[in-house]
Amino acid sequence: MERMSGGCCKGSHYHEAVVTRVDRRGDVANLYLDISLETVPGQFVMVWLPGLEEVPMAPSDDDPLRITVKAVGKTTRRLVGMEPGDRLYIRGPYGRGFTRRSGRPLLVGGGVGAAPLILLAKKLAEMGVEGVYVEGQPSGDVELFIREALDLGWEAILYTEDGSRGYKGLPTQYLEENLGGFTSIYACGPEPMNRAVLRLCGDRIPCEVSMERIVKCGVGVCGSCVVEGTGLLVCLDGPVFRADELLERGYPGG
Amino acid sequence: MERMSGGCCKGSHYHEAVVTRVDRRGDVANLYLDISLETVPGQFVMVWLPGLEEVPMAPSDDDPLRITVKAVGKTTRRLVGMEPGDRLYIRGPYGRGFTRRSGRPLLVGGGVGAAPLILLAKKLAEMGVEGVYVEGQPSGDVELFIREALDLGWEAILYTEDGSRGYKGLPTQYLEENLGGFTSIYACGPEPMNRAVLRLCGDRIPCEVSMERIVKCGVGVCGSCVVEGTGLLVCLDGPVFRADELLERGYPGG
Amino acid sequence: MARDLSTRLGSLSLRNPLVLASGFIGSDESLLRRAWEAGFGAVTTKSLTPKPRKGYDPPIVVDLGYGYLNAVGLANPGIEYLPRLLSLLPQEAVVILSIAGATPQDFRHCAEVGVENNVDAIELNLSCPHVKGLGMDIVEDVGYSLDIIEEVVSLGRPVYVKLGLTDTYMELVARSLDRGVEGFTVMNTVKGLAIDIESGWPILTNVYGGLSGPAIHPIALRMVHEIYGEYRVPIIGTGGVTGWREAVAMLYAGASAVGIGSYLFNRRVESIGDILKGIQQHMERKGFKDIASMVGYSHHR
Amino acid sequence: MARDLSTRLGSLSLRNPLVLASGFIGSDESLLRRAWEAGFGAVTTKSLTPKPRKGYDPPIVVDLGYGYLNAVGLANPGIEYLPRLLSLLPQEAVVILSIAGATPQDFRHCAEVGVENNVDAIELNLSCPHVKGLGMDIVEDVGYSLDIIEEVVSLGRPVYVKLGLTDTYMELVARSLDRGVEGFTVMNTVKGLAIDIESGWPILTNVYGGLSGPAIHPIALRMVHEIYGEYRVPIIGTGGVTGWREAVAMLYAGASAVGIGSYLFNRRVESIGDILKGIQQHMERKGFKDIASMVGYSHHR
Ligand SMILES: Cc1cc2nc3c(=O)[nH]c(=O)nc-3n(C[C@H](O)[C@H](O)[C@H](O)COP(=O)(O)OP(=O)(O)OC[C@H]3O[C@@H](n4cnc5c(N)ncnc54)[C@H](O)[C@@H]3O)c2cc1C
Ligand SMILES: Cc1cc2nc3c(=O)[nH]c(=O)nc-3n(C[C@H](O)[C@H](O)[C@H](O)COP(=O)(O)OP(=O)(O)OC[C@H]3O[C@@H](n4cnc5c(N)ncnc54)[C@H](O)[C@@H]3O)c2cc1C
Ligand SMILES: Cc1cc2nc3c(=O)[nH]c(=O)nc-3n(C[C@H](O)[C@H](O)[C@H](O)COP(=O)(O)O)c2cc1C
Ligand SMILES: Cc1cc2nc3c(=O)[nH]c(=O)nc-3n(C[C@H](O)[C@H](O)[C@H](O)COP(=O)(O)O)c2cc1C
Ligand code: FES
Ligand code: FES
Repeated sequence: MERMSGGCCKGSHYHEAVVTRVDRRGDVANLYLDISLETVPGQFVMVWLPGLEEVPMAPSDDDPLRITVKAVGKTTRRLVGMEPGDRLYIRGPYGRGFTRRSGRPLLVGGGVGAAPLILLAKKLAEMGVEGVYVEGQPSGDVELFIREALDLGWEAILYTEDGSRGYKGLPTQYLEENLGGFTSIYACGPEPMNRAVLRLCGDRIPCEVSMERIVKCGVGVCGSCVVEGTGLLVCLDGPVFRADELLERGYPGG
Repeated sequence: MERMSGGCCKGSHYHEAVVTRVDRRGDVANLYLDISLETVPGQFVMVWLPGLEEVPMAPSDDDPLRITVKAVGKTTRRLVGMEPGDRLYIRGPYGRGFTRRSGRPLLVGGGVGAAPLILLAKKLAEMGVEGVYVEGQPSGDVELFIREALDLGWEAILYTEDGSRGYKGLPTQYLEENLGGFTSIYACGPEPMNRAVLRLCGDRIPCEVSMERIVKCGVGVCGSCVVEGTGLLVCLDGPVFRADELLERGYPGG
Repeated sequence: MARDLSTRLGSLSLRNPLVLASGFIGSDESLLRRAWEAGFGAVTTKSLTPKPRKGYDPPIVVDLGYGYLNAVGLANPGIEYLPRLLSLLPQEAVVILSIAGATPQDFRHCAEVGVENNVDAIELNLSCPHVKGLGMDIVEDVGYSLDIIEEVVSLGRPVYVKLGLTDTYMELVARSLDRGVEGFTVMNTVKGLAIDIESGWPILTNVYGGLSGPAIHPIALRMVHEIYGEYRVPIIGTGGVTGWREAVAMLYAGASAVGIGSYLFNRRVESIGDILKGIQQHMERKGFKDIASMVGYSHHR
Repeated sequence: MARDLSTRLGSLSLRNPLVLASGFIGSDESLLRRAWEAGFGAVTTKSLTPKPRKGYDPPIVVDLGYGYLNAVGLANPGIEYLPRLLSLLPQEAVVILSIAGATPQDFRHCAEVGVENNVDAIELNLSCPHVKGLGMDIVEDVGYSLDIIEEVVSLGRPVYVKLGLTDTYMELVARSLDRGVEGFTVMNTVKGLAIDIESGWPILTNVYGGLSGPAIHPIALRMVHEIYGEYRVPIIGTGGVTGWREAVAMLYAGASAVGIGSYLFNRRVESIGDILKGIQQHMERKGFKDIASMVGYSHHR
């Protein structure tokens, strides 16, 4: 397998990647690619489909590189519909990822926000760290990485909004009830979930949250990914932020 | 002392060097500079005097950097007239220098052509090699490096055209009479001397000659430094050439 | 002793010569505040147009290693956003409002909003190379550019004309000085193209984009040198300043202030402190007592 | 299986698409032979003028890291040197004679000497950015350029017009095609400046010089893409091709052949073998059967 080292393909040298396997669940697909990537969990790559758009994706595995895509618009729809042999073009990784800490971490992922967290769980497990992985989904048929987390020897807990599998409710419920049992919190999910996490953690416990905004340039110049009011850029200062820096800069949630 | 490593100051970043000592003999001056340079003996630097021209010079010492200049035109005249505290601007080193070989070398320098040879002698002496240094000058008052060569523990022989000091005649005389006693020949001097060296050495003995042409770009594109008929460029393929490559390419002298 | 970096740009007093170039984190109030706090002598807004513009779809930038291409498509929140855009800046911040449009009326309207909101200067973006009808087609037409300039100058604020690389910029400079322009921002990007050789596609969705960064530095330096050499006017020298060395060269060429744009690709804005420090150390080493004595220094040689 | 690199450039058959650009080791017969032996598909002479020219004093080049500035000043041995310049080339060598001058008569005279000496094509250097009266002042004046073109086309040899970056090059292309030009060499250097911050002096003795190398690659690519997109004519794509990737991008943009210039800074000419090998491997990997199928490939996307 070709190894795409960190930053190898910034700039005009996109890396051509071939889809080797597709694993589709509802409107979400895991795309396995024929390259590997050195990346810090939480960092993102820019995925370009010539003729369509370029979108940011936080890998859910690094070797081989895997991206986990939810169809929300035209580019992600095309990605979810891909078949083995299809090609896409990648540059990156960009941004700041999660800080790996020993202790007893809790990982809370909502929707495709679970993607960078399962990679983080893998990297933490490689360090000998054991934690709890909580995944929230609208319903059981898009359960993504529970199996993988269990295979790492971790506890893994599923919440579904419709209660069709696992616990019924939101993954932040788990956080609320069990906060005291952990030494650090990592979260990635839709905005309301992230806010809830920030509200629950405040500066009481080391907490990092990956934020999503519309990323256009990916390199900190266009300003489209600003976290409103804070002056922080998702693509350059994030996507992973410490809870305290977000709150200090006036992000609502504290 | 600031260390100017090889190639550090290519391009628009000229290195500013201050003259610390001037040692003038007739129309020749040794300029000692406040920087050092990693260079292979025989390589050259481009020396720029803003408002005047930029000229190639093969250093006669590397640490501190020393250039040995003969006044032949407006820029070299200004250089020879410099005083301590004056500034000049340097980029380089460029080109291919001499290949250092063990054995018993003979170094033949004519005029300021002696400059790169005394640096070569120093480097060979550092390798434990002992050889003979022959310097030819128009007259004894521009004797340059005989003392330095003796200080290296080498035999050093001066030839002057007017016989005012050392042997009367051309340094190639020594070569002609003693060729058999050496394992390699290094030469740098005016064109007729270089031709004589090539004629005497042919492909009978490893022989390298440093050639002089008008160097304008210094980087192999303008063609001004071509060794006529051979397709070889002094600034890129030289200034030091193996005798056999020059002769093979049709340089007259074989 | 650290040298004082304060300087004058025409009628403006700047705490230092670095100016945030238009198009870089200048369309959001929290980012603009952050830029000011990072230490710029002045900040230029993203070019604002009468109506908000969405801009082009990504890819909108290409990192070439020796420069960048961009086709952002003048994405901006529109001139009506100006009060909000300025709302988080402290009183003492020096703000240059960049405006773009298709007609003299567009420019006049935007400039009027600027005057109402008390911006320190107005920069006319006549030279965006990748947006039809809002770009190079304007600046290549000297007469039309002058119509725009007249409309805006009449409002009484300092006006800077942002130049692109055209055959006629020296003529435009001469004639816009006659109209009372205070100075020039030199330069905008140069139209270019990047093709991905793996896919065979032009990388930018818009196909063509504007070249910025190191690649254009020698061109910007030349334009500044030519204009200063002829007219000794205030110039914001912009183009490929990606370190203190290029900033110093810009001042030497004749710029009174130095625009910082592509330096910010992949860099936090706080890192402009390195450029400021580099300039300061250079001044100490060379014995320059202030910025003014460096402006145009290469012409005295 | 190694791919065949032979290709056509208008009426010329080339053993491969690489063309030695004018100004690089092209004013000495032994160097020109060496360039041909190194494997170029065609070699372009240094621009020859009616009389020999000494050119400017050094420094005549600046290495910027991301490009080069040069002000050689059209140093050349004069058109009467042509027979000698060609004397060491084998019969099969493809030679493009580049000529420069101040008037249509100058160009005609030089071209006539070319015809007598049986060159394969004539390239009109209308665009040298650093020599007054022999450069950009010509190409910016479309009418005057056309006068020159008409004189030379009438001699019946394939004529290539070397374009610079002007506001009007698309117009010049259109109108010179009407006059029977075979194709275009795109592009010449862009006027720029470098200042040494240690001494404060402009580095080039001539102050301004022409920017070449990586810095101008995106601009050259854009010009090739625009011209090919509109006219599908033979183009020698020249500008910042410093490896096989840029060569492939040039072909994709629409060039039929690729000019190699600044690549040769500090490099022996024999190293163009690396570019040829890179192109060949790319063709194998991507399944291109010949060079022709790569020409303009980015337009089919
Ligand atoms: C750092 C980062 C990592 C990401 N990682 C993943 C991932 O691993 N998997 C995944 O499926 N998605 C991920 N996303 C989100 C993904 O990039 C967007 O879903 C995608 O850009 C939408 O593109 P589209 O062309 O399909 O949708 P569009 O047609 O552009 O838009 C569809 C809808 O989504 C909205 N939208 C588009 N982009 C965003 C955005 N970034 N934030 C909020 N709303 C948006 C639009 O406004 C519109 O309503 C990530 C985003 C970021 C910033
Ligand atoms: C690789 C290399 C290393 C050199 N090392 C030294 C050195 O260590 N010390 C030193 O004093 N000189 C050295 N030279 C020669 C030196 O570069 C020239 O003497 C100098 O360029 C002349 O410059 P000028 O402006 O003073 O003379 P100009 O005014 O340019 O010319 C004066 C006269 O010298 C002739 N001339 C100029 N340059 C050359 C040249 N390169 N070859 C032959 N004739 C020339 C001119 O045609 C004219 O007749 C070296 C040259 C080369 C190529
Ligand atoms: C992403 C990007 C967006 C830009 N947007 C604008 C703009 O809105 N208005 C403008 O006048 N110039 C704009 N420019 C041009 C810059 O202000 C600047 O003139 C140019 O990039 C050259 O400077 P640099 O090399 O420092 O980037 C933009 C440039 C880039 C790269
Ligand atoms: C040192 C040098 C000399 C040049 N001389 C000429 C010339 O005589 N005639 C000409 O048409 N172009 C000349 N050019 C321009 C080149 O032919 C070419 O168009 C330009 O350098 C862009 O290509 P590149 O980036 O590969 O160098 C010269 C360029 C350089 C750098
Ligand atoms: S996406 Fe442009 S600044 Fe973050
Ligand atoms: S000096 Fe220009 S090629 Fe050697």
